Amino acid sequence: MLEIILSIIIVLSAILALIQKDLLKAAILTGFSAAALAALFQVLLAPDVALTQAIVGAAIVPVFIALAVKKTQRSDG
Amino acid sequence: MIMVQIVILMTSAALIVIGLYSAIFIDNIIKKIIGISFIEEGVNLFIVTLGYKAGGVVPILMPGMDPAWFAANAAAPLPFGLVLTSIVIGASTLAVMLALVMVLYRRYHTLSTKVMLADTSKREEYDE
Amino acid sequence: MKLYDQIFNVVKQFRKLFSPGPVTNADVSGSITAEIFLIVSLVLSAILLRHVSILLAGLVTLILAIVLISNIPLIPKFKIEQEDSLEKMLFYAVVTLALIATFMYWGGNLV
Amino acid sequence: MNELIPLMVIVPLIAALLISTISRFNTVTKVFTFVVALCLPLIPILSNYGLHYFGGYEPMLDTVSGVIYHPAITYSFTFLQQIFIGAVGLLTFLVVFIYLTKYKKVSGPYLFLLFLGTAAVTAMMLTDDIFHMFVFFEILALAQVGIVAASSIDYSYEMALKYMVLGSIGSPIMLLGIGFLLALTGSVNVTDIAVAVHNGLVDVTSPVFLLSLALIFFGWLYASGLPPFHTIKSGIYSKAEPHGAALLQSFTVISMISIVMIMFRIYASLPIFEVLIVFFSILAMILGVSLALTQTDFRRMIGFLAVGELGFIGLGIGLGTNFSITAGLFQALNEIIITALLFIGFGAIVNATNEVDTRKLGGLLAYHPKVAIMLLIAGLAMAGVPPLSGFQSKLMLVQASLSCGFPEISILAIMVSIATFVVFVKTYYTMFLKPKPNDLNLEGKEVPKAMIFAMAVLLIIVVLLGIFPDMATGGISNFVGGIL
Repeated sequence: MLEIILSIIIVLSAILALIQKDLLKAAILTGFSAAALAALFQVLLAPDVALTQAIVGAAIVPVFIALAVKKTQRSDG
Repeated sequence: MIMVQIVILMTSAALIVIGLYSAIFIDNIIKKIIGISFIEEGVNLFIVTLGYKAGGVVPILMPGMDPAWFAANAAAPLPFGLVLTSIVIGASTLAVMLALVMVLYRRYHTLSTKVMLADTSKREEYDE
Repeated sequence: MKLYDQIFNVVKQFRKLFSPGPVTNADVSGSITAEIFLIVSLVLSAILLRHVSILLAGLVTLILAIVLISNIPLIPKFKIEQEDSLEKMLFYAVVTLALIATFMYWGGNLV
Repeated sequence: MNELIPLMVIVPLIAALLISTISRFNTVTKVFTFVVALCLPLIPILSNYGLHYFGGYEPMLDTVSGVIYHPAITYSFTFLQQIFIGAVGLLTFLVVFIYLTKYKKVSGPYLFLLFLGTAAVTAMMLTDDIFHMFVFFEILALAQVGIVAASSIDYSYEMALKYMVLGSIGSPIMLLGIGFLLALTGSVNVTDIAVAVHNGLVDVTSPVFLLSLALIFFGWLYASGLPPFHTIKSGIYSKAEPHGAALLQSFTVISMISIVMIMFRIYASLPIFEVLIVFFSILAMILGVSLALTQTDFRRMIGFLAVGELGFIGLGIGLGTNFSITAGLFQALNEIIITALLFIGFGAIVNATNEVDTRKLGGLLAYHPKVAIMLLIAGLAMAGVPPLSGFQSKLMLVQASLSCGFPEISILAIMVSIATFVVFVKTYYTMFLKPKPNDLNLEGKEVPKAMIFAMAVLLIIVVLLGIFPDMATGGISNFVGGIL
């Protein structure tokens, strides 16, 4: 059951990230998707991968995107 | 218990399809890059699923475990090792792409792919 | 006489390929070579279908030759489809991926 | 001296890291870079053939099934690896030499990228582990993007970003294919996978196996720049500095043959594999050469020609006989040398004139006769004029396709050679022989001596391989006989 909920969160937040007009929200939703993915890795008996994914996907990548958004423009237009 | 794997394979397929869709149809370059990074995540999820064993244990040999029982019940660690490398590669690729976008934004002042990454061969003006 | 006029128009249309800037005779002759090379090589590679079926090869070669020759100039059209814009590159890449995967999954054993 | 095998990768990697840290000290960096670059072609020549197991994990014999498993990442070093690593090492040395003499103040990051790329292709060539190859393939893509972005040519950043975006589709798809193979065989070692396929442990007609071929094949198309990636590949060649482009095309050729040899060992029993390779090779030949004919930017023209020549390599491997694969690999070796020579030569012209449009050039023969003559010989070699090396490999390819029962492919190959010749002669005429335009200022601009030296070295190899093709073909033929 847990994996189904996590899967729905991953796919839903991925789609939501791509239809946002605000790029900062898209960055946060990407991190959300990656965090759910990390939890899913833990369910799949891969704690080491989950740890890496949580750090890289849910923390570093959204920060990179947010930095890029800050240096460019925030709205998609 | 095969259901878990089916759900997860569908998730990874959905992520790959989302990525391929965004590669063609999304115009904003940052969102396009985010979308393409979902392909990588979907593939990672797929490879992790290969190592999964229903009702198994984490592949770390704790003191007090019987090695024979552990070998029969632990998840396969090889795919996990591959995915670790792949996650880091994906993050570094994304960082390089975003850096290039930041540089290019200073020249074009837009994030539209149609403007920023259009055909450049005709743009080199023929100056007499 | 109609074909002659058509070929003459082809040369005029090549001018657009090299704009902005002058068109030299070397460039135009290169483009005409490319035009002929493209038609001949595509028709020639269609003959390779004879290893599948001789009738099919004959049919495809004939149709391809007629379609290609009646549609000259081909090179401007070809070049527009293969320019440097990311959209076109991504489109062709994804379409190729879809075609290869579909073809292999359902038709990989037919050959 | 089997210990030298891992050093072929480690030396450029460590050198790359060291150079980027010590780049504040200009003279030290220059001397160190020169010494390391000189070592690169020497290590593969001195090393013995053999296998190297990382971590010392020897292959294990499964006593039940009688199959040998390889637990370690294995590097195998044979004649084929020796000749290609030697070629790319020599090229790296020449490119670094040109770079060091061109600029007074060297840039640490740029040298880092050059050595990183060399280390990556060397590892791809040596490795027997499909995931290891994938990792270095990604590193190579990053290094290529860096080399393109570091150039001062207009629109190089755009081209680098385009290449990267396409790459971030191509490489995960390839990883997915590797994942399918892992699911089927439980191994990432190519030898183990090949043994499993040949022993019938894997159902070769199953859709999953076929799909894994399709996905890895797509990654290969991206790596080698065959259609639909021919535009971006020729684009990055034209946007890199000329000496960088010379190295980039050798990276492309080597990653192409290393991936295709791995695919060949796994999928050779499927007839569809050969059909796919031949189809895309013919497409690359036709599109590459016909687009090269219409270009006015001569760097872009060489880029398209290089893509068209890649079709010959694919053709040789796709025909699938011992003779044709030998011809394809020999063609790959020739292409590395000849295309590098062309890129360096035309780069020298860019250096001397600051102009890339053929319409604005002319009459250069009187000003740069040495470059003109060496470029002429290189162009003739690429078009396949005897007694140069391109002629030998193309003749072998034509004979191979005739003996396989495909006379159409022979005719096509000859036509492509003729069209290549037309492209070259047209460009050569407009650049060197046509009267000089009045507004072209050529006074006081010299071609760097280092470029002429590099061209001369490459030219000697072209002529030597043309007169004595047995130096390379004999060993390659033995290698191919081993994997068939």
